[in-house]
Amino acid sequence: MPSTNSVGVEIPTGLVQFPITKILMICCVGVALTASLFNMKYLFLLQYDPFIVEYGQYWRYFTFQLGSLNESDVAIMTLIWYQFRSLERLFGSRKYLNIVILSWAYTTVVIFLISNLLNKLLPGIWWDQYTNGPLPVILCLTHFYKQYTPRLYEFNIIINQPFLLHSNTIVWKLTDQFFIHGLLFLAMVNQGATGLVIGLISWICAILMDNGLLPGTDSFQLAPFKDSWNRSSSTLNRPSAVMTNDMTSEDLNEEEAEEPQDEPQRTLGVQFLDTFRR
Amino acid sequence: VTSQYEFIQLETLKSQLKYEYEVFRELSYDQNFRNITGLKLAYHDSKENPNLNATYPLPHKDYSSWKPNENYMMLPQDIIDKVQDNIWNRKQTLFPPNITSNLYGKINLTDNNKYTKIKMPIANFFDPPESFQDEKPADGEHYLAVDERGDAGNHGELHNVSWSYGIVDVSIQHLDSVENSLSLSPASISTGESQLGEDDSHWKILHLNVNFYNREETEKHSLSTKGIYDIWTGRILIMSQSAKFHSLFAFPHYLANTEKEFNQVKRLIEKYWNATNYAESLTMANLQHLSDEANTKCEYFGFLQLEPWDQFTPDQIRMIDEELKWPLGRPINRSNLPPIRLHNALLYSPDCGLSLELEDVHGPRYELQVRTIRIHLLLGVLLFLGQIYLLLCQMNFTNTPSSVNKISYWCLFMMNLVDGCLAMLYFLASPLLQELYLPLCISAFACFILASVFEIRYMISVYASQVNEQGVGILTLLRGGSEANTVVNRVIPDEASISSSLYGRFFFTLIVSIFILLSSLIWPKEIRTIFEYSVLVVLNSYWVPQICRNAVKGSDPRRRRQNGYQSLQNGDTNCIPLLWSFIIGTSVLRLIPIVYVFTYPSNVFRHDIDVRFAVLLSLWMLFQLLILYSQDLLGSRWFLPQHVIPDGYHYHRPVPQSILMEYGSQNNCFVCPICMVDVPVYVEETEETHKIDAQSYMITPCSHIFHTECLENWMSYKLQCPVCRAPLPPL
Amino acid sequence: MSLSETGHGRKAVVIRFANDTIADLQLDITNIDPTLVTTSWLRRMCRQLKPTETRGKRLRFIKNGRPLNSHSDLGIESFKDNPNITEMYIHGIIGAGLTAEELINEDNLDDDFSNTNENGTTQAIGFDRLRSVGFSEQEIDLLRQQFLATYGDLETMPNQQQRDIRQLEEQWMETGVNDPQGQQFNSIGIANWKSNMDLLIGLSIGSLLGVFSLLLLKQQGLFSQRQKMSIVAGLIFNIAWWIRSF
Amino acid sequence: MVFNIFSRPSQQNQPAVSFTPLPGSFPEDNDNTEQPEQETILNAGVPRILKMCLYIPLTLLYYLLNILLTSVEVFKPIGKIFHFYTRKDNHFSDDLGNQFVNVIDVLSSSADTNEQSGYTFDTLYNVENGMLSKNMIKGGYTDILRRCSSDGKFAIISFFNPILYDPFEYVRKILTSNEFVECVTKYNCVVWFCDVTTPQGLQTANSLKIRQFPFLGALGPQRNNKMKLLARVEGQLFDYDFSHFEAKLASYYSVLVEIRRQRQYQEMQRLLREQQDSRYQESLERDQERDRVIEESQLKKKWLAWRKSVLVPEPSGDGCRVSIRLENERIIRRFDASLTIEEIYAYVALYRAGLLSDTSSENDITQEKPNYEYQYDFQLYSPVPRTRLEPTTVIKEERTIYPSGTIVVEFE
Repeated sequence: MPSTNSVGVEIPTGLVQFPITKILMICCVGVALTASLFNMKYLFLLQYDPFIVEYGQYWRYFTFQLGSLNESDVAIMTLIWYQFRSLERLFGSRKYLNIVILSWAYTTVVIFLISNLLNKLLPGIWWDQYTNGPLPVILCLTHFYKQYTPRLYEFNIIINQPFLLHSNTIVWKLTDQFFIHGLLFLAMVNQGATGLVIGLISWICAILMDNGLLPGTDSFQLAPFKDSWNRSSSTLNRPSAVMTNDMTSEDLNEEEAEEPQDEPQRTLGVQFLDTFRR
Repeated sequence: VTSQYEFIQLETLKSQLKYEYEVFRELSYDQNFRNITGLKLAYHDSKENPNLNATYPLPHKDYSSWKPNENYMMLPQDIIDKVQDNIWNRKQTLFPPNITSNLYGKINLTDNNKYTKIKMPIANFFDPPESFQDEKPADGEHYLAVDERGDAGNHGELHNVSWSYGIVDVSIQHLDSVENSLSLSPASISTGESQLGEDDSHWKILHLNVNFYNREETEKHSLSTKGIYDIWTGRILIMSQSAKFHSLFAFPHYLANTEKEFNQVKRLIEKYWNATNYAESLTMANLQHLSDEANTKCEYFGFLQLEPWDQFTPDQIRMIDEELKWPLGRPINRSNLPPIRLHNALLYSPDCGLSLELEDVHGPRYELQVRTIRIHLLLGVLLFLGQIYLLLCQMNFTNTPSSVNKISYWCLFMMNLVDGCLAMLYFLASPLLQELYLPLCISAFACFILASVFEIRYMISVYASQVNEQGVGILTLLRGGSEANTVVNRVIPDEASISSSLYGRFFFTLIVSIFILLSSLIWPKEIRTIFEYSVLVVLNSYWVPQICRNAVKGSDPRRRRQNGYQSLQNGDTNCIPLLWSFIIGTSVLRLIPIVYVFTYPSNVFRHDIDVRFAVLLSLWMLFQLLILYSQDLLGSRWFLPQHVIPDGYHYHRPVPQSILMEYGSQNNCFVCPICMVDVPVYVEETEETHKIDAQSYMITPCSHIFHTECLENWMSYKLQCPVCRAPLPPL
Repeated sequence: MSLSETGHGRKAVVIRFANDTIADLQLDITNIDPTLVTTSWLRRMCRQLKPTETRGKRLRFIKNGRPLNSHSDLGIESFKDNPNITEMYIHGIIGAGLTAEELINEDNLDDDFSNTNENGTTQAIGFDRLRSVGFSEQEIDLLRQQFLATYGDLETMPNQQQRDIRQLEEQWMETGVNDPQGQQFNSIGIANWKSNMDLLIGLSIGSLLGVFSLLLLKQQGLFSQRQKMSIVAGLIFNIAWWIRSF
Repeated sequence: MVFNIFSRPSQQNQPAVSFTPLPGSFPEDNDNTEQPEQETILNAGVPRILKMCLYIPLTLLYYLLNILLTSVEVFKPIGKIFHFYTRKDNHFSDDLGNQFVNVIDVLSSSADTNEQSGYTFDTLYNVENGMLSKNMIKGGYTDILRRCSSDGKFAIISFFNPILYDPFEYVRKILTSNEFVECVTKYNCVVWFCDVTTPQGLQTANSLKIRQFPFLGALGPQRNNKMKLLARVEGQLFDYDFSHFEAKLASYYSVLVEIRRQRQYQEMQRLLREQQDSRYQESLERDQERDRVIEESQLKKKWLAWRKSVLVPEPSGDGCRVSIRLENERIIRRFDASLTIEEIYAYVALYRAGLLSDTSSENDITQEKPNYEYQYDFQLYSPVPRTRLEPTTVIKEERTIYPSGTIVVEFE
């Protein structure tokens, strides 16, 4: 096996060369933080009853996905965005950005149509509650994730002696993507029943997008991202005298971490104070 | 309750209040007050006989009927007429139900002792026990002597208002929703809104704090009262409450125009009485408070009339109220909400015979006020972030010992002091305003990082590089520093000990300055303003120490630096160490808040406007910047007379014969340890060395000889002698 | 016994050996034609004048940090016509033993060794150059780690594009007299831009996000070591604030 | 019901306590009997309380988890609907070889040619007749590594990502460029392609820490026969010229040559050793052969002696009369009809060995049968209808020689 000894099964850590993921994570946390700072969290609230019916604030359809209201949502979403850096690697930064914007647009329009249709045509049912936060966009991307990243390994969890069931063991088959599945399930359940419904809708939306019914996955290139912003250092024409194997900064971090401490090992407390003193 | 005496005191107060409550319950619209403390006498009675004692029953008083004239009310007739005619309005228009706000305005005294003073007795059981033995408080009551009341100013405010024009600030809180902070009955109204505001649309109980004082703030009167607010007509009646004036029971009579209104208000008072369990929940603190109020203050009636909000429909108003209380994005336009404004208002004191009129009293709704404060705080945070960025650039610019050496420690210290104080103020203020907890946290955090993390780190490096300098400060400069400076090489403390000492010093000065700052708020106005102005001027002259530092360090004018001696003074080690962006940026960032406070009329801190001082301060800052610029342009010592400039340590001087002998080098050359090349030296005694120019070599205090370039290069790294590591005086 | 005693105008090349037990070797080249003075000439003179110390051992020469080989120019002409310098110092290194036939073509041994790393493999830069001078492998690694520890985080200065460590080493070795921005290398840790930015980022994340930043800490590779420390500091600040608000 | 669940484990260890000691076991000495009593009194109080207060929360937790698990179990079938993702995976399970071929087909479908060189992907990399087909190895990543580290060759890996905006960029710009072809031929590198959306592709990409696609990497063997990533080109190309990549290969080439030499040297050493071994082996076999032959001949002799002692003497009367024709002489002898033909074989063998005549060995009495199975080195045939005489058949049944007949001895 190649000398990079760690048989890294999961994708390279850190956010080097993953600009879109970095921006998304920062926005996810930053927007929620500034909204609560300015006490404007209600901008992301979407309820059919008071706002759309009485006040007709249709702009809420555009904002309800931008920020999430409760903090546990922010945490889960940030972790999911971090896990989706493999998508950015697959799509390439610019296409990934376009896909995110496209899926945001499609899910907003679809939810807008469905909710208005439902509430206007069938006066009986009243779909009042909506999710807040980027759940639809994320579930849209989940479809792409599951479609294009294969499963590397599977393992079974066997639980025995559940007294309610007649069969004495339960077998769970999990793949290497179980962490992301867990997070997604948590994100959906966190928003209650509407979370599941909207999740399903956006998932179907993604499937349509993927096989062309909703056009644009390849042609939509409006996002302002220029590829040269994320040019990997390996394509730069550096003078050939440079050493053989150029070290991306991420490796440096790793090197730094493993670098043997030649001076006597500073205790944790001293290290902690040194970050401020020196 | 700590002693038997106090127990009895409390019990008698409770029983008296309960009795009066019973009496109040029997009252009907057309009945006069009977035996309620403070309400026994009407104005007419005392007018006839000014020193009539308030006893019940007065022989010829008609207790069976009630008319709104001076025979029954405690108000003189012209006050009653003025209130009925031009203060309170009758017709029902639209008024905001929720008027929690802080109003500011002007107040002027109409007349001082035109009216007779109604005598109000204070029950004896309020007085504290003279000696330990007596068990029972005395009964009966006593009157404050008239003169006592007249010149009682020295130990309280129980005197007439001696100024005619002043400022008033009224803070209105609704009692139903807010926890009852009145010291009288601490029990919080747990029953919530519905119970008290049962006919919510008509009557509301308020709690008001009215403070009025003259412009010079020498004489201050404060009033914390209950009030009832008639939403239909916008009338607010407030009456002060104390041991000698149980005004709670007088609300229905003085406020109601009709029988129905009387009963509604009466029911409201009863509900309030039961909800707060008024009598039972009294404590010694309340008793003490009531007796202090009675002894030191006048009792006041307040008749306030709000301005109607008739440009809104009722449900719009309700939506506005809901949105302000619990923002959900309903489409109200916050910016053009009218402020709460008192159309006109009158204060009358029955027992001091005072009447004052309030004019142009207005203020934004409480939530709007909080919103503006929040925005100001967050702009403040932006300023701090800007300051952090500039500081980081500056730190990055001067990253060698020699350039850090040129930064003046005190300049940073003053900046650090201001930031530290701000951090502490934010830290202390954060629990005060519950809604603004988060912005205050963030600004305290930003301030704290700026002050205690980055500035201190920078000061540590500055201090570390300057620690081995002998006292070559501005003082030696001014004294014409000619005396030979002895070489004292103290041991150079390492950075860890420096940092701990600096942190200690930083927190100490911080606590002291915070203490002074907070205590200054209580000082009378003119002392406070003088203190404030002087502090501001001092703290804003932080470039002065830098100017002195430049002068001490001495740097060549820019012209010479650019074209001339580039080879000799390598790099830009010899110009002003501060980045120009840092200098201008910091000055602007630190001036903006001060100018805002001094010039913007309706600023958040209610600071009075003094444009002159603001202009003066900015001119002073500009002056400092000009000097700095001139130093950069014309060399840092242009303004010092020639003889004053200490020549510092002369590196280029002839080599004494003794050193030559000691090192025994032939034809008086030394090997320069840095570049291993021979250094011809100038020695007085031997002639042939005379043609060697002394500038080409340097001799250190520890008598080691180097080439000029080599040593200067080395000194830009470290101010230590390369051979024996003795500290070197700067160039 | 510097040259100046033997009267004015004399020029000498002084060979100073690494181990100071051997005295400096003074070669008077006043009247020797500059083109003659080459590395091989120096080596021959050393062998003649110091037979005992140099017999059978490898001889290498260094002039201000650069190893000399057969065709490197010693700058004799400029040295000769510069009035006020009378001596030029060259460091001589007596290396390991050599077999007879290697001794004979020692000069081109220098050449192929030094020039092998000129043309064939890329010209070794940074501390690798020291390998040609006879530094052992661990010494070079130790030097590199030491250099990385002190100036390692210099390379991500705001205005500099990401430069790799060997360029920095090269520049550090070159910083003799003429490096204008010599200041870059003795920067004080406190004033370094990257460390300050790490501190700022870490503190703000730690204190604004509180416990969630712990979760972020768990993801490897997201933060550098210094950022992790400052996140913990921010967290302590956050917890202190929460306690105070009780 | 709860109690019995919990009591079940506790019951198990109860019987041990009241377990009747086995007969003959050591009598429990009395001191440890009192000691437990004290303990029981002491620990009866404390752990009982502890057990009680721990008891309730644990049971609650147990129930909760159980309900949770069973509910998840109930909802399991819903998970089935996501199976259409896994359906896509199954057909990847086929072996890495034709995964490689699939990638080649997809890449060659791009059919855009490089401007300067005029090559298309297909002309170069077609599995059968592509120019560089000999440089390609059909197989997985591990095969490539093994092959390259053993042969000491560069391995050039290219990752193909179908869902990029321009997936064939590297094909157009690098893979079909002149420099690349020269480089591959010059350094005789192994070329390998892989699609990222396959499990193996993803795993390799992760282990090479690739951060952008498409990717072109060069791996070179190291001394400790691991492969090191020498040069990498990832993400979109702007003005990248291939010479940098080649320079890195060149700079590593000397090391490669050295490694190859080392490998050949090792190979040579191995061959040398092998030859030595084989020579040693042969010599070993030869002398084994020799002593086996010697040993065998003794065995044979012993067997024949034994066989002679066991030989049935010639029956006087009615036996079957047989004339045996050897190369140059004839023997006529009678055999007992009930014996097997093996008797005739033995007789002929003894006769040829000349043992029949000497009677000296008559007297060694009971010669036990050496455990050696004698192989007759000749065959007996009956000429008229030419049939081979099986030693195992009984003489009586062999029509051709019973009651009389002739036998021909043929030597193989």
